[in-house]
Amino acid sequence: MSNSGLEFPAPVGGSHVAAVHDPFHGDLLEVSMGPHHPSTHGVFRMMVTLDGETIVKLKPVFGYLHRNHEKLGENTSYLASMPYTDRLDYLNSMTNNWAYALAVEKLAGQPVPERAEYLRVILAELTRLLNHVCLAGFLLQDTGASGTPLMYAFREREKILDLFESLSGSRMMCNYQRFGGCRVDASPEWLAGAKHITDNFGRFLDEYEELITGNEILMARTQGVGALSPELAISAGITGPMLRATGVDYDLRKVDAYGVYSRFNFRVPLGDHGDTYDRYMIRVLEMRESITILQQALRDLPAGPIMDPKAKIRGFRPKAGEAYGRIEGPKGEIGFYLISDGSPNPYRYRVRPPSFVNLTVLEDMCLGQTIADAVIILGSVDIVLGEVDR
Amino acid sequence: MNAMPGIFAAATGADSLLERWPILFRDTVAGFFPAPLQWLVGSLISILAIVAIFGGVFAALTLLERKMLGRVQNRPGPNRTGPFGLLQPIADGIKMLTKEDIVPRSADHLLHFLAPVALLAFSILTFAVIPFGRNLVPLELDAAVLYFFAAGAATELAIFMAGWASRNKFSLLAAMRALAQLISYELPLLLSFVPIIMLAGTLSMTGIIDQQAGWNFGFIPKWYIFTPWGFAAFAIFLVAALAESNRSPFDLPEAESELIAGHLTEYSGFKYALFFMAEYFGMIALSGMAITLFLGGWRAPLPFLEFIPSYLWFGAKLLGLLLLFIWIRGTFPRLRMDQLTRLAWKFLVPLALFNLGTAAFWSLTSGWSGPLQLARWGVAIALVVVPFVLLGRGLSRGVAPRTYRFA
Amino acid sequence: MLGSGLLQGLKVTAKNIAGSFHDPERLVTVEYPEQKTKLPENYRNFPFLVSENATDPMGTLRCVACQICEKECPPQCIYIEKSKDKKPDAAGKMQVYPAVFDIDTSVCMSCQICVEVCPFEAIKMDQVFEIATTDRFNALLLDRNQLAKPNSYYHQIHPTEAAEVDGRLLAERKAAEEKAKAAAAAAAAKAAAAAAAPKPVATPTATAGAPGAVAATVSVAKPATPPAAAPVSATPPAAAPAASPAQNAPASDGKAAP
Amino acid sequence: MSEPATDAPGLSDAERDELRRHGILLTKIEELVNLGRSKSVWPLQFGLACCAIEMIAASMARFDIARFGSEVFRPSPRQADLLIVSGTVTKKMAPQVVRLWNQMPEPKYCIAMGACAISGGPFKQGYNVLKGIDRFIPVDVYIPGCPPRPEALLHGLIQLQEQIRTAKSSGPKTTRHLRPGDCNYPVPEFGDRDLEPPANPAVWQPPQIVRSEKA
Amino acid sequence: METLEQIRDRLLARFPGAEVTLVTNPGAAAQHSLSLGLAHAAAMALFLRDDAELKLDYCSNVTGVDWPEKEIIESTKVSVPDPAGGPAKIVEQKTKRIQPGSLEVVYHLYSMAKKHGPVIIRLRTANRTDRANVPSLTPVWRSCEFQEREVFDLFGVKFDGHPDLRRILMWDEFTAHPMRKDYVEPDDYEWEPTPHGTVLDKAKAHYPPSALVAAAPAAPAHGAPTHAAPAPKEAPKP
Repeated sequence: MSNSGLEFPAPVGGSHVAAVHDPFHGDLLEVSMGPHHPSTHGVFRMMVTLDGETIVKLKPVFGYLHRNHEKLGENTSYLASMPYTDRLDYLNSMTNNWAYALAVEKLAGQPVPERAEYLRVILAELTRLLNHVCLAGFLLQDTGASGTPLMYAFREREKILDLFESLSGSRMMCNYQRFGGCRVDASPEWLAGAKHITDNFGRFLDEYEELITGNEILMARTQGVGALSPELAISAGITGPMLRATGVDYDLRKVDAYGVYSRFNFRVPLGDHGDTYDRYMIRVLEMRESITILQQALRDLPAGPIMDPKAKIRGFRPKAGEAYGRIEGPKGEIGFYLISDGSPNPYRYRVRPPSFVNLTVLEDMCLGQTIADAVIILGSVDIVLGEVDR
Repeated sequence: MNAMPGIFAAATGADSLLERWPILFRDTVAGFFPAPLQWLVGSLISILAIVAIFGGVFAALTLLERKMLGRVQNRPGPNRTGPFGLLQPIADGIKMLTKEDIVPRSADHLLHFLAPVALLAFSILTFAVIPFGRNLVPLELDAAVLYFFAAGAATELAIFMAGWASRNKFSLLAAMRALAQLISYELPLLLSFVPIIMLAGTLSMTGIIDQQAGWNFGFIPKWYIFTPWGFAAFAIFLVAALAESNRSPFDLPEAESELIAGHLTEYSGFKYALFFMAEYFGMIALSGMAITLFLGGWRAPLPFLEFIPSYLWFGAKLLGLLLLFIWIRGTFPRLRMDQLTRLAWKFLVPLALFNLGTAAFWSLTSGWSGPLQLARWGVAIALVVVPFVLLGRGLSRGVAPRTYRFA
Repeated sequence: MLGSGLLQGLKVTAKNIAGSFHDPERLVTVEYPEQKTKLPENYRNFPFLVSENATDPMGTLRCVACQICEKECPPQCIYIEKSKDKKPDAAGKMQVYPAVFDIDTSVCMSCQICVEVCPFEAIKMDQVFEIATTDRFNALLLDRNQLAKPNSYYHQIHPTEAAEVDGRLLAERKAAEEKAKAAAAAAAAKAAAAAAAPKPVATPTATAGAPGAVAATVSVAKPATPPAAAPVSATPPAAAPAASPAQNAPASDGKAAP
Repeated sequence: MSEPATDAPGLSDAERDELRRHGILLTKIEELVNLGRSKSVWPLQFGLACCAIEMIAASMARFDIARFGSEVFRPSPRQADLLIVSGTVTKKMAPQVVRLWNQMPEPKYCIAMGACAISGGPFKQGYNVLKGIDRFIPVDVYIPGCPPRPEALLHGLIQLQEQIRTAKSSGPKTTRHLRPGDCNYPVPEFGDRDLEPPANPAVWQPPQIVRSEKA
Repeated sequence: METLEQIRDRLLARFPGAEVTLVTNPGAAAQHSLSLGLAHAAAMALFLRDDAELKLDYCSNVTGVDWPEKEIIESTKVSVPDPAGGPAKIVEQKTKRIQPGSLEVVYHLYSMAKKHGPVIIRLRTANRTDRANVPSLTPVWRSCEFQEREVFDLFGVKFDGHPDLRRILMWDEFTAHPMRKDYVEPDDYEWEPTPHGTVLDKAKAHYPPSALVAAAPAAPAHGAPTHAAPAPKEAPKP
């Protein structure tokens, strides 16, 4: 079939859609699934060129929530940027805090006491549960399940948010970690509450999987949709559950073994098709692993100070130099790259956002699929606009 | 002593007062008018009755849907407007009435205005032939079933008119989807009631209901749903009815998550309310049809329950079916367009055709009795289940739960 | 068999429908205006200024307008103007007080960093969240009178934290008084020794330059010995506060001058 | 009905209460319509940032905005009557928000939820952040907080319902959609550094607050 | 993983003409980096990715850094011979030197195959105005595509060979590069209730002329509820 003069710009990813020329395929329909769209998880825009319902070209457009996080970071002190990290990926404030605290501690060579390290692992795994439950809910909402799975997911999320609120003071914006430890110690009642929620979470997951995982409509909608090859995933810098769904074994908790993760034994689930169903199942299996980590961490949480006594809150001036710290956030590798010139404000404050980089292959996954699939593929990438646009 | 059953009989028999009062009322009112006008006044009264009752049922249905969806999702649903939220539909109605009606400049004004009107008109037309009670049939047609599906089929035109007229890319996509979906589900809908016409031998609704009179073994009513081919036909009819009334999991034209609000994107205020009303009327009409064909219309399920008036039985069965629709809406995600049409053409139509065979076998072997009766049921059930399993395996070939390795 | 997954899904939703009528786990709604969720003690919304007693909130503000919170506030939503005169605070020392103390609640991100860095326990986080207004310019810019709330209110919303803070303040005040007494006793001993020394040199007993006599214990403070507890006023740039603020390490105030 | 119906001639409030005791309910069409409108406020399914997650949480099982008749989050602006601006309005997004506001049919209401929508909030000094949505569209209820709790959103919604219920169709406090004048709010264009015009003077009239020079 | 010096030597051996310098990181993290010359940058990156020993197949982070012109005052000790024959005095001579500014792009490379990293490479542009070009590494690592577009959008570094170099975060009609140190934001400071420092100066432009003439006697603080323009106050001396 000769190219009918309608030049389809070859997508960078290399997966080509042959330009079909026959009378049925008339002119293409350029649709903007614009900044205001029910299922783009916030203000994200996709300029989609449709041939009937099949997607021929998809150009993502960002910037509608570019809140200048890095410029503000360079004009305020290190401590003042901590509450801003809550608003990066506003579903997982604890992991954002930890990534920023880790980077600054690496920059200043600041030790962290044992109990604080355990508390950080507990809170990060609780955030991972919260994020993956929300993802499953939003993914089902995109496939059209009128909110029921999302309501069950948010019912469990509220319990975890109550934990964060009673510990740090705010449901979503915890601002809990400091350079060299944590701000508030976890009381025994809080630890008992956390233990209760972790033990019951398994029961909720079983009921949730019973409702969703075996559902033929969901399997038909998501299996084989938006497949991603391991080589393209590695080259495109995909990290997190999306990468492990393609079968690449790369989990920073095992690779970097930061914090005290080396003391817990847990497994890393790997998929082999790399399609939307695998991405959903990997996150469900990761939730079960997080429950085992939480139970181990809650069991042997040591006593002791939660803040390094020599750590300074105000007037914190790390020596000139630079540091890149990264952790395994629920959406992938979230990293902070800081260049300090000795003054209380960082010279360069850079956030490495996992969902922004994971979107690089959105076009390659969506080519040839229908517009209904593009919505689910975007949902399975699990983006949060606060982090994508920074 | 025997007077007691008399009164009881009077109150319960086919011609008890409870049964005949609507007809008495209509005839007395029509009586005031000169003879040539009487049939006109009579039909006007029944039209008014249908529109009033089912307008109220529509309002109650919106509230029932929101409260039932709430119960599915662990929340109580609207309960602050009036006691237990009963005035919520009235509040919605008032707000919709007093809303500004925006017509986009580039829209085709005539079609944009006609679409909701046409959709509502065709939906109400189908109510003319549904028997709501023993003698509560608005229009006694002997080809009633044919009329019902003829009127029902016209709604596709109205939805396409709405999608096309609003000159909006998303509603254009929705209009294309609506056409493909409604036409491809018209076939299983029609094929699923052909065996009933075959066995009942008549196209008129009252005739079909009369065929389902009586009980075997004293308490199992002779409804068509309690026969193997009848149950299969009922299942196909239900799935096709879901698709015809654009209900989840087949609400592709009005798919919130993909096409904003589908063909309704450019409608605001009262026109949007008309679309809402037409969708619910379509749902009520199809449920009424399912009740008449499979669940014995207004017949009571058990002999000693005959004293309850027939239209209450019709109401109860209607409520049951509507709750089933809402329950399904609260649970299932949405199908994709190609899966939807593949389900219709490669699964439902072949199954419906097989069902014709089983119904034919069923009617030919009606004479078997004793041990042959068991054989008859066994073969009939096999004729239903085997194609279902084979076609089902073909449909879900690439789709299966997976196991995962751990690193 | 096709459809078994669908039936399982229906079973789960049926369990939820039935459960919502009797099982509290299946009906989790808190009907907001009538029932209210019990806020945990650590909950924080917008800051408020702690005043010692309820009768005269403006007079007994703990805040000494040291403007540390104004510098440290991430979105810079606090505006303080020092007063020119001074007034005695709880411990009797003459302190500056804030003539203007505004918090713009339409910018505040309720991150409680001002509470963390305040050396005088003068600002705490409130728990009032029902403050929806129709007028943005006046209602959302809280000034000193709207912010000041008594210590008893602080005890009411954050009981354990308030008790701990009061304990620390009392301990600090006691320590300050002992030191003042010890310093006074040492000064008296030195004065006696100086008096016993050669008579003719008349010891100049000019009253101390320190602003106002320290109320209860110290007699006339000698000009030579600096007042024992230097008033912790972060008068920039060099005055490193002697009494290290309770919470955090002595902050070197060489930072950005206002 | 609690306010004295000063402008309406005829029955004063006391007489109306007297009649009500005798079981006669007297009301004006306008109050009935306002009551209907206030009890069924359908918000637009439109979320910007973190406050959108709290808005979603408010529509979930625990806080259940459905009780107020508002769980129908209509995706299309044509069927929505309430625009909850939940999150940071950046300068790149401002034209879209104003266009959405223009597409909504009257009577429409706007809630500015969260510090960012009211005044740019913590991101106020950013170069791409609009300092509050009330520079371009009129806002009925401001809900401060970063993010405000779901109950705070419900409290704001109750306040809005109260506003709608007591809306007047004539006299000084007529509701916005009945006032004369063009109800189309100009959509700002993208300039080379900022939006052209940076604010809509018809809507944005800040009072003058003078701060002194500080050391 | 080999040390950075070994990598540098192998690079120099492999690409004789290229200049590869080791940049030490004085901070506690001790993450040193290699600064690559622009001529062979793309080829060296390809080598780093495909070398069997290194296999750096994952480019995690691409960051733009703006180094504006800096005035460096070097005080060199010069011994000035005393004309009166006394001992030579040591005099501090301050020489002002303008260090030319440049834009720098930093790449953090990791290996998913061998699970080691990070190897940090830096590319510097010639200057900040007309010759701000850097060879794009998107053909080598696909993850640089969006991040390089962001560096172009916010810093103005033009990437040669990038498949689709457009603005990614700011709107297309935007002309400036906002993350540079010398960027001036547009002025919308009409309502600033709590201004400090630079924000106060910008807010002053919107004060009525009467308020700017700070001669009037001290008026009561702003506390007046109606926010009418209170009479101006002169600044309280610290």
